[in-house]
Amino acid sequence: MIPELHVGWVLFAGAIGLIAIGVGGLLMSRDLFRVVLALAITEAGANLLLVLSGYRFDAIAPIVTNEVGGVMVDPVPQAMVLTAIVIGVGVQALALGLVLRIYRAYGSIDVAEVRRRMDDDIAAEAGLPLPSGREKPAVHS
Amino acid sequence: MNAIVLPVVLPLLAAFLLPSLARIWSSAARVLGPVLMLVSLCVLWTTWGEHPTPFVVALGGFQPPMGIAFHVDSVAMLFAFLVAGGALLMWPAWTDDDTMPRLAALTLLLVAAATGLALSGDLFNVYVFYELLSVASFGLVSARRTGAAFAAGFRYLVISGFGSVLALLGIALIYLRTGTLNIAHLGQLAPESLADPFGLAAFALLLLGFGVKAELFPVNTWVPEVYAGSSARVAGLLAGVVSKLAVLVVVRMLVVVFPHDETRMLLLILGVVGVLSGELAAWSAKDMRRMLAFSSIGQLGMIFIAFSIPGEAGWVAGLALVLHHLVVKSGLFLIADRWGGALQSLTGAARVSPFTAGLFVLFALSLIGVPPLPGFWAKLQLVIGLVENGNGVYLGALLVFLAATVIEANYLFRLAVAMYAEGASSTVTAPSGGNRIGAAIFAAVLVAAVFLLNPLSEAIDDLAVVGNDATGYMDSLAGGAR
Amino acid sequence: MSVLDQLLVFAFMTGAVASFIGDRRFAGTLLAILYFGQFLLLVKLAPLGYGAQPVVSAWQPALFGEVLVWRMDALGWYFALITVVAGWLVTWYASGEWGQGYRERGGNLGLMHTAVAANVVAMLLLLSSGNLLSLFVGWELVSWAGFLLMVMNGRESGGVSGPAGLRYITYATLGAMALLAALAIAHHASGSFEYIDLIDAVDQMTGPTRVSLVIAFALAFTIKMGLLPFHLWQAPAYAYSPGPGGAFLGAISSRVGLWGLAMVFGSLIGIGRIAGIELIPGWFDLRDVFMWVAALTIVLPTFTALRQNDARLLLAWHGIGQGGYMLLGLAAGDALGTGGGLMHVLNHASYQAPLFLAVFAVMHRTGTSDLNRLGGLVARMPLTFLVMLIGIIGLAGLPPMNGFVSKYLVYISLLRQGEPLLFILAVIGTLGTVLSVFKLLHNTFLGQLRVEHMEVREAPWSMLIPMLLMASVVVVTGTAPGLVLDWVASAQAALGLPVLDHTLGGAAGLDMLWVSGVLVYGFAVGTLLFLSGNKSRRVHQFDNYAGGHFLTAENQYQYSDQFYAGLMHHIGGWYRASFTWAESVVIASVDAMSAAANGFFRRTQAVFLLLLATLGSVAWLLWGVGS
Amino acid sequence: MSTTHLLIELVLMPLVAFVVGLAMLLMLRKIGARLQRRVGPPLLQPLFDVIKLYSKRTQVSHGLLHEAGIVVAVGAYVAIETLVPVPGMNGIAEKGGLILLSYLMMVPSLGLALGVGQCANPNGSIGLSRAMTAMLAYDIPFMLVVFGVAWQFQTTNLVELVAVQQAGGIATWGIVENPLLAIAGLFGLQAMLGKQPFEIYVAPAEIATGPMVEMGGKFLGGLFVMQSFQFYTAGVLYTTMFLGGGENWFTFLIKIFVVVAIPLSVAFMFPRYRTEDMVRLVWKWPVILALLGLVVAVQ
Repeated sequence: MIPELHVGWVLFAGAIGLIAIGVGGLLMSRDLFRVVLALAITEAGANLLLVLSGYRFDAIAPIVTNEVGGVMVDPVPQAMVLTAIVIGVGVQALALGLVLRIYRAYGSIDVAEVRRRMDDDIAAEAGLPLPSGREKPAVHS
Repeated sequence: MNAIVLPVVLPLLAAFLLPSLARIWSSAARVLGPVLMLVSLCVLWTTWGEHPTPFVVALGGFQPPMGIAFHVDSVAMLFAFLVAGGALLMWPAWTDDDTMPRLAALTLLLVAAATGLALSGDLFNVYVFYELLSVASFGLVSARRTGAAFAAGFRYLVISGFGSVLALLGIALIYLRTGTLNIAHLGQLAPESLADPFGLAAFALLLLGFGVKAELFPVNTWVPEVYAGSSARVAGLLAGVVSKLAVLVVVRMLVVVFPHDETRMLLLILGVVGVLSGELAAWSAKDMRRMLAFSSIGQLGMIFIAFSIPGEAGWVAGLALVLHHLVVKSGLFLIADRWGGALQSLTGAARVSPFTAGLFVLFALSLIGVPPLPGFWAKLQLVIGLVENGNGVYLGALLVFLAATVIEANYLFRLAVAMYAEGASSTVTAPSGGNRIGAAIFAAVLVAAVFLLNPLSEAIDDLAVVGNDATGYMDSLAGGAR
Repeated sequence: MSVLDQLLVFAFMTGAVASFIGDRRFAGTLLAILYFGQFLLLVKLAPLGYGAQPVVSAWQPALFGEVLVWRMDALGWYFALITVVAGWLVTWYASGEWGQGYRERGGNLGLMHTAVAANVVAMLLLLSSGNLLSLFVGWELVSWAGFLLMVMNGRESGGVSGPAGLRYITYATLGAMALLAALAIAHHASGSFEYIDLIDAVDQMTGPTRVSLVIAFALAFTIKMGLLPFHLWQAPAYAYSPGPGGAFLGAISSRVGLWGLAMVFGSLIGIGRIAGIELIPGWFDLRDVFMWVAALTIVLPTFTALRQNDARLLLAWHGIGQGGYMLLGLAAGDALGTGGGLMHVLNHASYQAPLFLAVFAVMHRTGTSDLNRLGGLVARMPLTFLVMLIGIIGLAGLPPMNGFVSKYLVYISLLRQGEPLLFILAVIGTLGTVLSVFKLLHNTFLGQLRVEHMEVREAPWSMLIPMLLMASVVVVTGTAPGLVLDWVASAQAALGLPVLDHTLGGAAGLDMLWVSGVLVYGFAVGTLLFLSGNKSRRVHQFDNYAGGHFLTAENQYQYSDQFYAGLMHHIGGWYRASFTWAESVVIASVDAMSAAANGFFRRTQAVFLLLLATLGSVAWLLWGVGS
Repeated sequence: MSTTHLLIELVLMPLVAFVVGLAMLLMLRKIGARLQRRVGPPLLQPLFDVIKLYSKRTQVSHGLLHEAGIVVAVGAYVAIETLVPVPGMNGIAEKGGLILLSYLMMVPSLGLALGVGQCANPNGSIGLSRAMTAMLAYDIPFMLVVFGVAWQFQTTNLVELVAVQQAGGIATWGIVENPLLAIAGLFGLQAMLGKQPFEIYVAPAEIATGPMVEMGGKFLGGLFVMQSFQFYTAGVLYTTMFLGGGENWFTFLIKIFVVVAIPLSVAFMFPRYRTEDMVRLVWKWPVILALLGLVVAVQ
């Protein structure tokens, strides 16, 4: 039992750690691409946690075979995680697409720069003085 | 299977088919979406009449609590109805460029996901539909293809994505404890397995995760720039319809699975801070769209406060506020399509289009809660509900709410007075015909509601009974699926 | 359908007519006739004013399980009478030349008629409200109808009316929210919105609940009435409304606050219970707070009025000050005080409206209400002068006009209760009013006639007749105050207050019939004496000599600016604009909080917040469950 | 009381007031003369003055209001005289009272102010502004005194006031019961009569007699009559409040002449104040005295 327990704890710690790394990345990245990566890492951590929530180390895979076996691993979390991963991939693709578009529009993927340019654009569209104090927004795609 | 799945399935299918269809037969693609909405409305209307009691639809033939289930009761139907109706009125304006089919497809996707969210009786199902909703809304937000739209969309995506992670963590915690994700089943198991810090932590995670879409404080920082950066109709759809679905999910969890004082208090406090921050920020907003965005944060805060009141009183107030805000804010965002710019440019706008200015005043009056407009009755329910509770925190919430209304009246009518100012020439143009008609329809609904207050109030009372009936929700499992 | 229903339907109809054909030439006349119809219906309800049972409306819609009830009692009838007569006469005033002039100046006459009619309807709905819910509905309608009337005058007021109206509506919403809170407290305590249930429940309330109920009610009603410290909105809002509208608002609109307070002091909570809430035991109770607020409201706004140079603002500020007398009497709580306070409502309406109208008649003819650009008009507009003269005597509260009678009752009440300080504050208010209204009269009608006003004509009859009618009310009810005191006594009875013992000539040892009689006698003697002298010869106003040379058309000298320079030299430093300062501090702090909220949405790291919120709420829940 | 009786009183009371008032004017001039070591005018000089003014050939009127102002100024005093009780005659004093009287006494001055206003002479207007300011100043202590007396005797009815004081003898007179109020009242009287040092609104050398600047002939005559009424009324009122009214005409006349003589004598010893100084003075000592008197009265 002890090794299994050990593995379980390690995996739990790993999941938490992944989330922590991801959150750290989200907080500290100055680069949109890194933000996307951090988000991906966070999601991975959450998925791992979800899998672990239904996993039993003393059980067999939840596949219908002719083998007469002991307890099966709960299949629901695994199915869910599969779905979550798929969704996550979709979202990440979308995010990367957006990063690309932003780069084309603003020529930068620096968080602060993009933020400033966005504020300027919105203000310019509304006909307000630009928050950054520039005369007019630099580029429009 | 049941016809009730059609409002989810049909838009979903259409969403994938539409881009191809647009190439072959563009005029068919043009009307496909609105037609589907009408179909959904019909389906929901007839189903509503058929089934007076809640029931469960098992998808793929697995009986609940196994498998994936829809839980259909009048509250769910109402929200599904609102989604279809709202989307119909806020359907993206047709342009002749190639972005249109994509926009229509995304909207269809949004509708399908939102309807699914309203009907889902299963937490993971909720998660999936929620993610689908997110993806669709990311697309819609950045559909204007300006740098600002992309950037706003990206920020929205990051917050929303992180929110999803939190929600997923919450779901994982719940599953770890109970081994099920069917909400009704969870409701049965909750008193033993989730009524502890662990379960409450799961609720907090779910609340904040789903709260991103519901404009819950403090995970609503995306709101102003997304509403300012996207088209007015998308903003109206997000503020008017989508946010309410997220509210529904959270409230369902609150009522069925986590009916504790602590969870209500959490909702209440976040709602109060939301009201304060939203209305205060709107007070000094410089452009109409952001003003409306902040105002909708405040309104959603009020809705959260309402739902945090235990018992049917909370549901009555909450539902009334939800319906009212949906109508009013959607109408206002339609006006903001052309008038969304700097507030200064709207000085004298009433002479550009007296009709639109009149509509704005009407919406503003209802938003503040001037009798006999519906907004007053909704707020009255909230106030009575809060004070009936008698508890100190609820009374504090009441005070904040009242103060916020004063601020609201000031900033809304600062704009209204400016619109009617003499001797100034506004630079704005009158809103397009479609938007004016849409806004007029919302206004007509609002005015009609004044005359139908009695039947409406009865309907809301009935809905509140259903919504607050946690045992009824759980018992629907026993009835088996249709 | 009861007579009340007929009245309300008729009032609605008047509003509908106004909104459809209000901008036609004949509209004013037609509307005046319709208002007269309303007046006749009120006359049909006159038994209310002599102790009859309340009239209930047949229409009682139920919404969200609550019923809206309309029921008119003696108090409501009394206020409604003032409202409808004010509406009638101001519309008549606007029906002729004034309305034409207003339209020519680019004003929206139809909207003004509609707004006045809407105000009348809203007031009637409010005054006949039969429970708290219909009270709130009426309250909000009155507020917003007033707002409409205030902001519609942008062109005439040069854009000032908009901000003034906005300020008003912000205050009004604050009041409405306080009322909503009061409603909620009442509903919590009594389980319904009915007055009767609340009255029953008041005794069972805990101390804090009762105090908060009183405060919530008081806040709502004092804001509407423009009592200190919530008075800042009133003067500009009323002054810059279109003429007849401003007269209507100034006459009666803000008095609904007093109506509400009368209900609170009378039936709903009772002045005795309010006096029972002791702030400093044995020394100072909640009733004293009301009385001191009232007394300060008399003094401070009156002396603000003294400094105004615009006739409209001057009158509007006095309107605030006069509200103080009403509340002072009401809070005094005995038959004399409440009688005086309630009577002052009618009296105030009867002189404030013609005063406003007279000022607007002068504006109509000369184009200005700036007291430094007028003078000597008595020779050109003698009847308008007469109206203003009667009005200011009433406003100042000097015998034999009606304003004196109501103030007299309040004075006597204070005297009997032994309140020298409040008494002297009330007197100071009267003295300040005398000074201020004399300045108004002097600077408009007396002194040198300006060259550009040499050809000014008297106001047309369409404007004069309504003004003279109102002015005649001031004289008649001053001579025979018993006419009004009958109604006041019925209102007192309806409220459950002690009833004033009165005669046709007055009450509390005052008999105005005799006083007016000897005054007429005295004036007759004075006239005889005057005529007994040698015949006099009329001379031109320039047949005059001052400051070392003759006064001529080129070289006029009218003493008007800084009229009370000597007094201001002494008290000028006491004007600190503290309330304006306090208001700006509130606005600035809301601004600061708003900036902070904006900053939150603009700058913060979104994800960081999310994380923080998550950790915070999880920790809070864990702690909450743990403890 | 029969109607005829009342009618006779209504005629008689103003007439007596006029005669006594003229005598007081004479006294004023006599006192002035004696202080300046002159002989002073003969007995009927005030009456002759009035008659002379009324019958002058040059009578300059600035308009109807100018004339009406004089009528009001005189007429209101005629009315007032019927409201103050004198020995044997109560007139209609029961129908009014102290507070009515205090306010009614503003009416003649305001009537005069209207008349002066139409004269369109800036000096007149300046005088009016000063007169109004003075009124605001002295009425505050005066009303405090009125309140104190009314509280002391628990009535505002002048007849009752007299009855109470006469029933109790000198010990119950206002001046004995509450000397502080009596002193404050005297101050007020001084200011009310518009005598030095409070004659700011006449100020002959400064604003050419202010309100009187355009008055001549019967207009000035009217003012003369008004002033005689004013002296009389002030004396009677003070006597009624503090000196127990009149038991009979002999003591009554002594009391009112003494009362009026005090301010008149004081007047000749002082120069004129400036407006603001007068306001400050009147708001300081009389008010303090009156407030102290009130404290005494309330206890």
